[in-house]
Amino acid sequence: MSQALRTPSGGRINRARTVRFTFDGRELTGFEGDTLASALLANDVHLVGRSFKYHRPRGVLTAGPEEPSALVAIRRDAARVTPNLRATEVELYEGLVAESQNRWPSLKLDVGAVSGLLSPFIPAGFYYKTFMWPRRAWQWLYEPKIRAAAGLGRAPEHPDPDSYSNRFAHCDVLIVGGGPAGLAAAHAAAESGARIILCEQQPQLGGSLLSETDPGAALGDGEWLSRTIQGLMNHPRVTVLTRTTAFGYFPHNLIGLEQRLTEHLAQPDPRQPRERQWQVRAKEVLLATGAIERPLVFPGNDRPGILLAGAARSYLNRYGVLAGRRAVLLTASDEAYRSALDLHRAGVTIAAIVDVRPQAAGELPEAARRAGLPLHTAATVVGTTGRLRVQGIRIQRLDAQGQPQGAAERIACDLVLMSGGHTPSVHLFSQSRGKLHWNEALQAFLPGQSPEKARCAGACRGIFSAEAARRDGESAGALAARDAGLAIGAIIREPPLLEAAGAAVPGELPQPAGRPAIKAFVDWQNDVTSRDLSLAAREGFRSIEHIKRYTTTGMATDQGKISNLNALGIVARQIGKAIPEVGLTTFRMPYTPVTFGSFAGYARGELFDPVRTTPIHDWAVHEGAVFEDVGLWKRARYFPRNGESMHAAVNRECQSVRTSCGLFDASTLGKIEVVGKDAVTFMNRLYINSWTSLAVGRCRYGILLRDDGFVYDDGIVARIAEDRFHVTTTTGGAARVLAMMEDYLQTEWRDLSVWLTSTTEQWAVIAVQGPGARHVLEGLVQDVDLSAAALPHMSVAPGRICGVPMRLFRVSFTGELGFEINVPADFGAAVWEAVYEAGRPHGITPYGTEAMHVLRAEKGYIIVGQDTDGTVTPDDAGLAWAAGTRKSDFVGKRALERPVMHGPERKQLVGLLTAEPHVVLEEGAQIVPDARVTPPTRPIGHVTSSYYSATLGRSIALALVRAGRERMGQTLYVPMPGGNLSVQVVSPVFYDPKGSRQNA
Amino acid sequence: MQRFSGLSLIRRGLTGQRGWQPQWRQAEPKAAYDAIIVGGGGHGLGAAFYLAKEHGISRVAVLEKGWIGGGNTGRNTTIIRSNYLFDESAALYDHSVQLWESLSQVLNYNVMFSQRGVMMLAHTVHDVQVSQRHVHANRANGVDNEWLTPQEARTRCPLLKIDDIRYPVLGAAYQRRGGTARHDAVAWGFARAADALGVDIIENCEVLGIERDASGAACAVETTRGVIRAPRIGVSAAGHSSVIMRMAGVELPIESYPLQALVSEPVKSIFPCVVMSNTIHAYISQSDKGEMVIGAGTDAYTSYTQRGGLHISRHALEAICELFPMFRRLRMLRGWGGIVDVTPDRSPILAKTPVPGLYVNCGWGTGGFKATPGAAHLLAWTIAHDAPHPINAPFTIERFRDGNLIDEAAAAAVAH
Amino acid sequence: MRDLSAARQGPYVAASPLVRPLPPMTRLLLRGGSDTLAAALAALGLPFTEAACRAVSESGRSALWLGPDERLLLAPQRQLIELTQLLREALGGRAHSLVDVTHRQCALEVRGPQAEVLLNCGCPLDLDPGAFPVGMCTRTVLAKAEVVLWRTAEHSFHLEVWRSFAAYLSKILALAARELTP
Amino acid sequence: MLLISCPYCGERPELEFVHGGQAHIARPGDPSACSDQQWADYLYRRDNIKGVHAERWRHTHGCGRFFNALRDTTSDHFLATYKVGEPPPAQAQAQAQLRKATT
Repeated sequence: MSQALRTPSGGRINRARTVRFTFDGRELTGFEGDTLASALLANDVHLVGRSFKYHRPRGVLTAGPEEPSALVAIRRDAARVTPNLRATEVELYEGLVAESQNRWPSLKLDVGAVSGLLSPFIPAGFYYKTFMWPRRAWQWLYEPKIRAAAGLGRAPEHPDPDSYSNRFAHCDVLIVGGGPAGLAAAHAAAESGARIILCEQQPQLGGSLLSETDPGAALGDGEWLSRTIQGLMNHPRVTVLTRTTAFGYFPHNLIGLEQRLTEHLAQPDPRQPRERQWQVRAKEVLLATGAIERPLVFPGNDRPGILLAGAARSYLNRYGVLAGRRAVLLTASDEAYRSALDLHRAGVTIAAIVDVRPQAAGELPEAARRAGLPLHTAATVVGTTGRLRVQGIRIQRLDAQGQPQGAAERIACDLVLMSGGHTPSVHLFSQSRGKLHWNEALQAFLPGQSPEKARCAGACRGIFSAEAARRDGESAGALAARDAGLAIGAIIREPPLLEAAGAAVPGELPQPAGRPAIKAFVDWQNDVTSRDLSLAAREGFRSIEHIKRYTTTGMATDQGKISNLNALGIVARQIGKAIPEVGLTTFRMPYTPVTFGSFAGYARGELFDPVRTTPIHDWAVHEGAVFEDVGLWKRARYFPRNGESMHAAVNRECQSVRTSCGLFDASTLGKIEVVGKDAVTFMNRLYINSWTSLAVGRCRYGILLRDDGFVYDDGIVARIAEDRFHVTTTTGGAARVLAMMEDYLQTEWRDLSVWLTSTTEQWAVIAVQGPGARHVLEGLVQDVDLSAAALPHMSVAPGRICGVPMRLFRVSFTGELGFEINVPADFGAAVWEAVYEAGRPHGITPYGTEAMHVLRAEKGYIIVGQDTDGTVTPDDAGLAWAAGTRKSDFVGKRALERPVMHGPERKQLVGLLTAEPHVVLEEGAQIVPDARVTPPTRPIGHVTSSYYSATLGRSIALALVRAGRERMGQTLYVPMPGGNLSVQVVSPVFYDPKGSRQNA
Repeated sequence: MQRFSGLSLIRRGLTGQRGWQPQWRQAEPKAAYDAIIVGGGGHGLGAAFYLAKEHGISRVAVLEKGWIGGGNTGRNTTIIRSNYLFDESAALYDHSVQLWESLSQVLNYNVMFSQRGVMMLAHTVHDVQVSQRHVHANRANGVDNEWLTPQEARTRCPLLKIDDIRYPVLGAAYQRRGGTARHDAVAWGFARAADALGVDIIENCEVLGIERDASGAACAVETTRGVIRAPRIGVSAAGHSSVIMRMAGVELPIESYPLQALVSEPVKSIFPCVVMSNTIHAYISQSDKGEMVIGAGTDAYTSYTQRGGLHISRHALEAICELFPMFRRLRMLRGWGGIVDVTPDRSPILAKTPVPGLYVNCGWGTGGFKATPGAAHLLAWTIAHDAPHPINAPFTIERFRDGNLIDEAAAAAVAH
Repeated sequence: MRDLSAARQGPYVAASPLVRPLPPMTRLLLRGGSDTLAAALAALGLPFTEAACRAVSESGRSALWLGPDERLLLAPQRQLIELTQLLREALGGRAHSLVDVTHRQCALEVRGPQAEVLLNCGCPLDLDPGAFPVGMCTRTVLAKAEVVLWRTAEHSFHLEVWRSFAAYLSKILALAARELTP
Repeated sequence: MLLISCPYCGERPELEFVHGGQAHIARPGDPSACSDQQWADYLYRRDNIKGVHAERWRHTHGCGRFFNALRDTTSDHFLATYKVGEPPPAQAQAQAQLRKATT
């Protein structure tokens, strides 16, 4: 049986191209231009999925993105599995593999369906009332069971191999929706020369017109659709994006678009991303998002074979598919009669038209009568039959009060069409924070004013007929262009008045009193029934937001597109309020679900964040360095030789620095050139140190606080000229220190004539440290006398090295005789290699950040961010000596004057020596004064830095300890899982306390 | 109070689930109460419950501008943990975790507290130092927190990618007692239990002013539903704390920022615990319903719009896709924003105020949900005793003047 | 002793159709008041304008407006000493800051009819010629890197990027270029 | 992502800016003359206005300038931006008053 329900002709599918696909392993065919849903229906397949809670058999309900029931997983390969896709949106391609979800062992025979039998005992919110005893059982029994049952499709378990992309775009007018209103709007706006982006979620433009057998007739202009589309496609200022959903309306007219590029292709081009996420900034936004048909709420309204009337009409006219052979139409509006008439014309038996209204006198009902279709007015549906497919409905007459009376009549059918009227799609408008107001005639919320530059046109503001929508779009388009600042020629017609298209009052169809416990569904996917909503109201939930959360209505993957208004109607009746008084739940982004990958876009792997490397990086890679991430930088942590452990490598590196010479890449240190006649004043106000006395050519260790008094950054500062400082910062602090400086300069000290320039990346910085450093450089450096007399510790001199201009610093972060060569970055690699070559006779050894940390710790030099944590003052860190004593003010000074900032109980930086010299403490380990204390206790400090010092042949540690400096010599304890370790408090300077080596 | 149980469900199931009473009354405001709580979130409702249950003060009104639980209580990612660094914080949050552990039974309302474990990833050497300091500090102050190697982390969460990523996972701090709960249920459970003890829960009642008597003490609140008198007024208004407290002339060191969160479409159970990465800003767990619940960051600017920028949620999903590349094909179902009230040291204020009879509970920033029962319990205590409980004694307003900050943010100091 | 004065090595730049690295050039960052900037540009033979986000070029020398008190001066390689001299004399006692940033950043050229589209893969600015005309220049962001973007012709952009971001930036552009139909 | 009008460069996307907190909080000229409370207020106390609020932005990835803005924190819409040292534009403040009155 192949496409048994396909019409012999008609529709917009390409009958010349047969497409093969499988559903749950069953091989089927459809045509190019089909959706999975239309192809399944063509093959008379109505059972497509199972519902979330009761595992009820479910079929296709709609023909669009509002579909709550027909959800499937599409599998391209093991890694390319996408769950929860709507069959009504999935475009058919050759070899498509679709699988149903949330069923076991099979779709037809689903064990989960037993929950349906339990349904009387598991109403809305039942889980809040039980599963509480015994207490622990929630954890190991109930929750696992609930979790096993929950969820719809399966998440893919392999990394997604596809790529995703991003794009920013700007336009004068963004038009959302390519139906009659959107197309007309785009056309009108384009005439003004406006830059336009038109996005349409479907593969083709046309919107509702695509479901007309003759769009021309609907518009009274046969050529309009094709002509307009052609015009837009060829227009240089118009960008048309199909398969593109506007998913979110963000502040200041930023709209998020998701464009699906390859999902509809059998063989996607591997270079093309699967999806592209657009961020469009529009001067004006025009929403032509159409309307969504509303189902009717009656017992058993969820069986496969029960469709929205408009959907069935789409399947017939657009896809050439008969959704059934014998149909019943349930309606409360004239519009839905079109479906019955079209299906009748196509040869479907119309067993009945059941119109809830007392009478149906319009043009369309008359046409139905003329066609001899059996028409029952003032009637309601009280039940349906059938299990995996609807087999019949039971209707009952309504008396003058609208109450069911008399005997129910059964009508056999295999297709039920229902229509409760249309609900304008105001989602995006509402996201823009636009106000909605209730329209009694349309029984719908309509858009009012938006605080953003946005307007609506067509069905999304209640103008339903194609022709009226087109005219509405035309004027709206011209107005949008005008408001975007363009000259418009078109005369703006008055927007057409809203037409009172009949609609059922949202809520449940009239039912006999004391009716049996049959389910009338409001939210198809989450299995929320009218009884659940009544229960929530009975339990005192009044806010619609509470009812939504308690019953989960509107929280399924369709986000209530078809259920919200009916839910409102039922609640309103239950608590005796009018619908607008009950109010509406907030519309949240996204309009339809959006792929995570498209948010991430290019940001993955090495492009997740920039990888910053220094000019010497490649050399380090070649030397087999192991790197660590510091901010965005990759820094060489150590240089293992022939399989050395980190420990061994670091010991070796440290020893060479102490005994001969080490080479270190310090290029990542932040550098700021502070220039101007008030430079010294600026530095005095900012840093705690005094700079007035710093002579040109000399350096000083600077400490920077925030105005809260805590250490923020530190670094060597060199005076290059009277009016010029070369300031260095920590690697991580480079950007924030510069920002802080600019802040004070631009907003507080605007009296100062000073300018700042980041030179972090201008200079490659090569540290040469160790007793042999001078010998290594002697052969390379020009124009600088390296002698201790001419270039003492903490001084700087301009010069050249191997003909390359440099700033040569005589500084040491290791405690050894040391130099830091600053050369222009492009020369960094060459100079580094030259120094390395020259150093080899002297046993020069490259060392990494780990050895650097050990060496500085041996000298008791702190690392800001490791030995400080944002709660440490200069005095805590033992750096009070650095403060300029005669300065009336500097950043942080006032905060330091608060008593608590120099109380006796403050944590102070000290050294620790373990009783057992080879035990290396864990960084972050806590410190207690008494060996006997056991948790819970309040430690008096913690270890900030801890290493094995090869030089000293034992472990060393720095720690912040309460009143630490008074505890010199005391024994304290470090509680570890294995027991306490005893440590002795000592000076934080472990090596060469006199500093004779660095002054050598 | 109508008792909830599996049996009651079955019994009422036989009669079409009729006969359930409202979970709380639609109370009309009375002229006066013994105490008023401003703010009908989990914190405020819980405070009213504990006032009635533990301090015998049941003439209490909870005033909610909109619908209860509609603020941050219903807008967060439901993560619960107590492995904070400083002893003061750890004590505060662990007090809460201890109350969570029996909350369903105490309230006879299943709040679905699930101790699935919270894993906080370390991606850099500096992260490792900070995380291990937390682990050691927690071991000392009696809060469970353990260090996992990257492999151990992946064993606990098999989908986690630990290498071949921009910032490889170097380890993780793991708290077994941490987890998640059903956020709405917390508000409703507290409301129902408080209501049963006589507390009036008054929704759609916005506070317009706070009146002070001759002595300067707070004595009444003006609301959209009239003036309501009470000698003790507790303010638990999260993002709106500054606005409310200013009505009584109290200025706070607080700023309110938009915070976003989002969920994916529901998928079958696949994610066993909570995973957080403060370095690349990823916060993720799976709800009982099957949705992946993901926390994004705050926007840079203060705002009361309950709406954030697209680039913020993009950033969050970049991080999720980097750590869990199989989730790239999942889809965002729903995103939303809350207003978080942030203090300079990222620790809350839970204290008496300079105005007699006025108490404040605010500044929870992004961490308020986990603290719900604890904050509620301590606020009730502080109101009942007109003095703080030892646990919340350090969390004063004055600490900012005196410099006794409890700086959890700074302690996780930025990399060197 | 080796002479390395010619041993320059710029950062890695990923190749892609629309993107090419520009040859090394001299870069100076000049900051000061309007008079100072005017005097400096005059000395360089460049017209002065206070108009924001505009670049001026003359015989291989360019001055890019980066801020009201900030100009990025670009000139051919090996003009550093000459230019510095020139400016020192021209500016004499005027308060200003002149800093050599020749090596701090490098330049890429993005050229082709699709240059705008390519840049918009990560640059949030409106690059339509109407909004970003030839001669406009500004600091901005591209993906997660800061760049100076300068439109030198309808289909040609000059990008200045800090050297450690060059690899990242060029890789993003190369990746995005794959989507563009040649 | 907001659209922010830099007084120097014109309208630019938020991605180019860094928020600088509440505006018009001057650092006390003589800090040592401040009480602890006054200093704490300077450091920490913020109006956190629900409504029109003066704040600082820096066009960090643009011209690098700090400037001030009036923004309504209930809608995130800007009423005005102005340079450091300038008072909030009068007409914008008038609008602000109007808003306050009407809301």
